[in-house]
Amino acid sequence: MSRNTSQRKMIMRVLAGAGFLAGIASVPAAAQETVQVMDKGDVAWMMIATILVLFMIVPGLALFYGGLVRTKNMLSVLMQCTMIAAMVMVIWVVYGYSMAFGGGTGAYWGGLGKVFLAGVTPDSMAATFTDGVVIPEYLFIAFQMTFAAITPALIVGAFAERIKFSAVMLFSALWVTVVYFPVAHMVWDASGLIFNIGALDFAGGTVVHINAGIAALIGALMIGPRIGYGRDMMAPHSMTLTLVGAGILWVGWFGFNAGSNLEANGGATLAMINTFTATAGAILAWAGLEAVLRGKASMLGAASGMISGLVAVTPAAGSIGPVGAIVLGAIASGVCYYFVAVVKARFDYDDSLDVFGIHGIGGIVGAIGTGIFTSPALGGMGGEDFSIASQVVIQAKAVGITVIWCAIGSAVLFKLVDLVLGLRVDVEAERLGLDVSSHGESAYHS
Amino acid sequence: MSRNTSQRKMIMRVLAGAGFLAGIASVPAAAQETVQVMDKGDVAWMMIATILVLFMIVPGLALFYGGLVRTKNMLSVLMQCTMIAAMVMVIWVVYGYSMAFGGGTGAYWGGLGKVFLAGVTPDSMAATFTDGVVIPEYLFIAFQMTFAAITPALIVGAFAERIKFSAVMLFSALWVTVVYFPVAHMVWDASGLIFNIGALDFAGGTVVHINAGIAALIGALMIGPRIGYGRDMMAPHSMTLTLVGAGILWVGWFGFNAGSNLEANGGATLAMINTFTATAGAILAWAGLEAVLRGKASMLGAASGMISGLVAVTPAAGSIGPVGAIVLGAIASGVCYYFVAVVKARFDYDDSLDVFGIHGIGGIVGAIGTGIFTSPALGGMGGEDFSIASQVVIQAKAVGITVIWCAIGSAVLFKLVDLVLGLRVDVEAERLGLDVSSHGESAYHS
Amino acid sequence: MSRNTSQRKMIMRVLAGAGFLAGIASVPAAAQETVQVMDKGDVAWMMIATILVLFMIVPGLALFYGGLVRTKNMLSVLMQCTMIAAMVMVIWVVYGYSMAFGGGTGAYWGGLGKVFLAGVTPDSMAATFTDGVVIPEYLFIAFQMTFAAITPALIVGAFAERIKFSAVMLFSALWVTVVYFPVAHMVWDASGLIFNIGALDFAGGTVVHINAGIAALIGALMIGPRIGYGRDMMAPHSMTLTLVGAGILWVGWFGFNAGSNLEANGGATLAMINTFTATAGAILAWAGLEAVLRGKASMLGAASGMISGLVAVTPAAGSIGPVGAIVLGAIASGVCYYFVAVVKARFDYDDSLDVFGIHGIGGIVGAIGTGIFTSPALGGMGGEDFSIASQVVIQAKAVGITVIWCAIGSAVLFKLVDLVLGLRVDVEAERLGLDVSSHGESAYHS
Amino acid sequence: MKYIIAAIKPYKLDEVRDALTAIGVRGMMVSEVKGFGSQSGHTEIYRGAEYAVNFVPKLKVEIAVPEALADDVVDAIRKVAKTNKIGDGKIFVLDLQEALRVRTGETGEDAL
Amino acid sequence: MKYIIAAIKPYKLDEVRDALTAIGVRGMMVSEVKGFGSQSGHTEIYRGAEYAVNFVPKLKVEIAVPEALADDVVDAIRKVAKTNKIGDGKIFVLDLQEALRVRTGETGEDAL
Amino acid sequence: MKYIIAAIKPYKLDEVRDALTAIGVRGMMVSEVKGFGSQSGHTEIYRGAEYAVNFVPKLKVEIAVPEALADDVVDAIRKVAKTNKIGDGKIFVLDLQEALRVRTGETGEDAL
Ligand SMILES: Nc1ncnc2c1ncn2[C@@H]1O[C@H](COP(=O)(O)OP(=O)(O)O)[C@@H](O)[C@H]1O
Ligand SMILES: Nc1ncnc2c1ncn2[C@@H]1O[C@H](COP(=O)(O)OP(=O)(O)O)[C@@H](O)[C@H]1O
Ligand SMILES: Nc1ncnc2c1ncn2[C@@H]1O[C@H](COP(=O)(O)OP(=O)(O)O)[C@@H](O)[C@H]1O
Repeated sequence: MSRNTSQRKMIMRVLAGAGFLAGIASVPAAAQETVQVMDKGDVAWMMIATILVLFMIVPGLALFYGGLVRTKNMLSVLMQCTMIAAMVMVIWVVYGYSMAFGGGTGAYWGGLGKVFLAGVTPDSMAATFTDGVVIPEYLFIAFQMTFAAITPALIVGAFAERIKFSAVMLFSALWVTVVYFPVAHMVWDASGLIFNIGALDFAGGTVVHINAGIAALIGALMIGPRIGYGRDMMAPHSMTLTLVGAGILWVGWFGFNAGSNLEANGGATLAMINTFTATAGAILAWAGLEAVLRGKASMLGAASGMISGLVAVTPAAGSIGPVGAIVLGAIASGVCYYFVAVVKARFDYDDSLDVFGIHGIGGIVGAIGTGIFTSPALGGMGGEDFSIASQVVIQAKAVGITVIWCAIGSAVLFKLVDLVLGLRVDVEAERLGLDVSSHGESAYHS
Repeated sequence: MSRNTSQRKMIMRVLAGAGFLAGIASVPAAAQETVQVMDKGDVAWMMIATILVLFMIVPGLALFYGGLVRTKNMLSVLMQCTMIAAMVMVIWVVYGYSMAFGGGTGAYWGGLGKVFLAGVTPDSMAATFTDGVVIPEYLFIAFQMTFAAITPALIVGAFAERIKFSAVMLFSALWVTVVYFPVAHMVWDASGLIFNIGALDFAGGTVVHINAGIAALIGALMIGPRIGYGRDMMAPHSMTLTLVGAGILWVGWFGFNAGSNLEANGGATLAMINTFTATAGAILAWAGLEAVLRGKASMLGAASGMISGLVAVTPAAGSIGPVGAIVLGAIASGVCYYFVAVVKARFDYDDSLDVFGIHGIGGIVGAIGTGIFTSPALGGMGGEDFSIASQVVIQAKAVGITVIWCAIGSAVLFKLVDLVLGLRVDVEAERLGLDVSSHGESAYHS
Repeated sequence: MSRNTSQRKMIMRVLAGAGFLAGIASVPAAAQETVQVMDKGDVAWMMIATILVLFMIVPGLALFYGGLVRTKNMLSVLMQCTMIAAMVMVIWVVYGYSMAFGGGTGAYWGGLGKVFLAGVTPDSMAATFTDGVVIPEYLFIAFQMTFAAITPALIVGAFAERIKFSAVMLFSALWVTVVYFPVAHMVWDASGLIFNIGALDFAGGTVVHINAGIAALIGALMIGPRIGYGRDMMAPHSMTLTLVGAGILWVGWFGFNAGSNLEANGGATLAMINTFTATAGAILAWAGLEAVLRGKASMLGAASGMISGLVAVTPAAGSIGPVGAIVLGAIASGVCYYFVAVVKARFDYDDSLDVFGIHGIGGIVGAIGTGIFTSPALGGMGGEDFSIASQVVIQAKAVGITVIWCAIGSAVLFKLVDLVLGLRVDVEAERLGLDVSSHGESAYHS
Repeated sequence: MKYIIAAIKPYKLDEVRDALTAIGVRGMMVSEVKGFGSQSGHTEIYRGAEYAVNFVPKLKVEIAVPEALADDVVDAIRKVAKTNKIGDGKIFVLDLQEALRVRTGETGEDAL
Repeated sequence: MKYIIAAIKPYKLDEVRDALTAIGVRGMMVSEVKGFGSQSGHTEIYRGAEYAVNFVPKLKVEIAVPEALADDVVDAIRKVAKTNKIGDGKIFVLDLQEALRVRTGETGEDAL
Repeated sequence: MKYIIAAIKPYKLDEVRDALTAIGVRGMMVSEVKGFGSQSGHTEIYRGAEYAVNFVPKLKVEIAVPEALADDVVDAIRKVAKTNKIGDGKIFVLDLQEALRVRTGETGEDAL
């Protein structure tokens, strides 16, 4: 069991990692021939990684977002995150897993072979990056389920404080079906379109963050700004909760990134240290820029930098080095800062919690940056023949496909939901706040 | 190490699981003969499972409950949860572990052979479900300690905002001694009364939830309602904290449920996925019912559904399938909703935070449901000869014994504590709030 | 893989543990000869332990401290914890790891052989306590990085609510360089000064807690009290957040203590159970003392006891027994209580959040207590020839060296920073609160 | 017209409101205040730091009423707010010169 | 001098402040109040427990003004705070006998 | 009788209370207000969004006093609240027509 992986093997692993589910369909067949080993250390690690991603959703993301809205809309945000996650978990079991990883060999989806998790038992195993090393398929299903559950919840930040609760639920159900499951298949399945162009996406930069960011932008544009946007005080009702949420997101993100390695080995620890250093670099960069440009470093800046860095390192975590990660994080953070504080102000849309500005922009910087910092010349794990130029082109293609698929899909779905249910609550309800008007509750009493 | 567990083995494992400590007493003897293997993957998993259950207590449960009380009683709830947990941990080391799992072969308790953890060293091993697979006994002790610590803390929700601090401490110390340790022995030890009737209780549905729920009901009845109950505004002071607490409970519950498998293998991953899907089903059910019946889905409803689902899947997690879990969660959630929103209002008691309505009722539905959904016809892991009818009868018996033992024990103890210390604070102290009157502090200042 | 560690081996392990990195430098050489085994169970455990220590910093420590300050300074505390952690992580990668564990054989530092983590790859392995058992070096680096990141963040409690943000950043950068890295090398490296006198410090009682406590005391003395100290109401703005932070610290501390074992085996589970029982004993002791002496047990008392117990058991976790841990925790808690509630009031300094009173005093009691409770006569894991008297002398020496090094270093650095930047904000800024004056934000809006 | 300001115990609010609407009062404003008076506060200790909390939480109720209703209002509050325990509160009556309802522009007693 | 007390809708505060400074008002105090009036509240349900929230959040604005400015102030608030929806608020005018600026010791209209 | 309303800097509350009890005041009400005046506020930025916070936190102290004590009260507050920095606050004196202590039914100056 002593390790002797060469750098060359490492980059191959990473490439394999991008489509780590490749092996599942063939497992039953392959099982006849090779010995499959399930290591309890891997199982222990992947269980905790799965739990960590749930922790990111409730209470992590819920608090990060919730703290940023006004008191009167707090519960609506918590509710949306919770309900979307629960709904997508049920959908995942019913047909989502099958659409993404059902064993079908189409370029766009995995077929319906595993609806209702047909045929999966506690003995079913799923392949990892390493030949012959497997983990229980239930565990793989659960781990991937948490990714599917968090992604639509990320989007809600774009139209917080004004969307109808029924609309957000219907949109999310449609969106995971039309956008998320196909893109997950395209990126991570061996038969998937984007996988086959050779894109690197270790832990879901395209599938999760760019996807969510683009849908958020479309949503913000189509739903329109909040009443009083740009005039009324709309400062975060609790920066404390936002920091708590951001901290939980950081903690949980190790499940995301180091968990995407599927095994508890040196590769996972590389993803882990990168998830530390990229984030640290990004925090310092955002706060540093503010200190220089505004004279004051803000806590929301530090938290925003934190998330930018985490987003950017997501696709890169398994293939870059820890010093490269500091630089990648810092760059992504700077770009997001510039976008959120300068560019956004020039346009007239209200992406209330900057989902596009941080997840979309940060995700794109991360995807491109992965093509750069994986280079061994920059301390990355790429092989000797790694070419930054050609990998960047591939990464850009992956981004392009995701953006187009997601933008069109999301626009159609928002329109559809608008026709069926209407997207916005009425003016009185928005003034009163969604907590009371949509849920009949208030967040705080004395 | 490749897995070849058949369904038949699975259900046997489950049955064994219900009394997973069966092996401990015989370990020293058995050690002579069979090879015992400690896998570091199991140790890693069980350590984290143990930590997760602590996380459920502080800050999980403390916040879930604390958010639901009025500001002036916030600290009293946090304090009760913290102090009960600390006290029970010490009691556990002194005589609790021995009473529950001390190696004695009585039907009701484990004797005093392991008071002060006599004879346990870092080399002592405890059996798991699988022959020859062991984990350090200190780990087993710590894991079970967290169960003992959280159970009496669950009860305090019933009489929050009016009980004397000294009374709650004395009651808890007596209650774990007279109710919890014996019931734990009865359910989980191979010599235990309930174990020997063949009841399935994977992670403590009877021992933890029904037990706590019944004690809570008795407590609420004997202590009487809060001043102003049914007239004054008693809305939760922070629904935000309640959701944070609920989210942490969900996250931590994987330690509870998947941890009860004692090994990091396919069985644990089944318990894990069920703990996701049952909860998701339950959240959707409660919120859905509210949406239909009241016109508005509430966040407290979603959180309440979350806990109902978690309670219901606790005994079932290791033996039902993930789709069955969705259904079980949804049913339990619906029943709890009906109880809390309709039935309870007809009676005149003040179970302030619905401990009985959620843990008691949810626990009973889960116990019975385990007898149903374990059936292979419903996707469960039961063997071919599994009979729903006969298993349900066994489950009902287990519930019955627990309810009777707990109800009588709790009633006597409440009476006793009332005579010795008095159960309630005086009217002025209750008006002023327990934080200032009992602890000399206020939760919030500016 | 069956365990047969004798008590004698255990204490040797502990001694080795105190300098657990001893092996790293020689690994490349040794690798030629002995077979190195990386167990995925260890990797899984150490990854989660590392994540848990991050969780202690944000949001754990940030909330524990943040809850204790006034509303107007909340964000400054959250910001300081976050920024210090991020900055130290970058410094760690750049030169910190090398200074502490760079392979150099000086008594005071590890040299510059590993600046920018030179030479470390995902295949590099670091030694554990057990011969031939290794973990990925990236993992060891990340684990130790979290220790380096939390220690300076602990100090900020001493001068909260009045320090300049730039000053705290500069001080922290200098302090880890001049104090933390050298002391870490001295205590944990095989060539280190304190290691070689035979001191027991399982998880960093000297390096982390005494170090932070002493720096805090110096800081509080040099910066002076807050405006209105002793006259104005300065009660915690949210005891709720303080308890949440304390709970997270407890949860995360298992990463600290059981993680310091570097392997997921019986030794880690001993450290785990001690981290439960010492803390439980300490909680009961502080609250009990308050109940007796003041008539009311306070929640802040319980939380303070919790931290005191955790601090005290840190050096001792791997070598004492669980009953001894209860006693050690209770004693440390009592001493800290006496110091904070009685002794401190006699002096005229403002250690705002009692960093010295809890981490400094608790750390010293723990260091000495480790020399006592490790004795097999008191249930500890020391060998038959363990002598309390001689070990206590060694422990006292270790404390003495740390105190002197840290006190001098800290005093010089505070003076330096005062000259360069000034330590305090001006009176108007302090009155207005650091959130608005230093960061341009407010923690709460409606 | 009169402008009546009353300090009451917080848990008496619902009763006071009911009593006032019963006699024809159609509007009021309520705010949380820290009251100082003969009723003593309490002490809080945070670790070593002891703080005397001299203020007691009260609600301040403000009601603009027509001249004719003023005495009834004072009586109604007095009856309902009274518990005979120290800290029951006080009622102050000021002269109100003009009142105006923003929505309609009504003035004087019509505005109340 | 007059002491003017107005209850307004919370989101109107910035407009009211601007309107008042425009006509020469140089100071005011604003506080959050629970308003009771013709505008009805809402119902909240927590599990089985239903609570009628009879009070509506309002802001109370207090302004001490010179005699000459009083009518303008009332007019300004009225114009800006009006939305023609129920609950727009009310304005009350009391007589102010004396005013003093702590910093300078100025009294009377100079102090406003 | 007089009804005195003062806006003060928050950290001056304890001193003001002590000064008032020293001259015989036996009750008061304190509430948190947002003050607007010559003292300027500050700016807060949240990511790209900049908000001018024009209001400054102040405490409003309300004291009903016997006629004879009114001037002393004004003087006492003035002395203690003064820091000579902008934003020290203001004191307003209104006429109080009637006062009543709920617990005892005492009226007039006895009620204060
Ligand atoms: N002179 C006063 N001016 C303003 N408010 C007062 C005055 N005296 C009392 N109050 C208010 O009335 C409340 C009750 O008064 P207190 O003296 O405590 O009780 P009691 O009226 O029963 O003697 C106080 O908390 C305070 O809010
Ligand atoms: N008599 C009154 N005394 C004091 N405040 C009042 C009075 N009547 C109304 N208010 C205040 O004015 C607000 C608006 O009054 P309301 O009756 O709801 O609407 P409208 O003025 O449009 O009829 C109330 O919420 C309350 O704060
Ligand atoms: N005309 C006014 N009406 C009501 N309150 C006022 C008025 N002018 C000032 N205040 C209150 O007094 C406080 C201090 O006033 P400000 O003009 O800032 O300082 P200064 O009195 O030192 O000139 C304000 O914040 C406000 O709360």
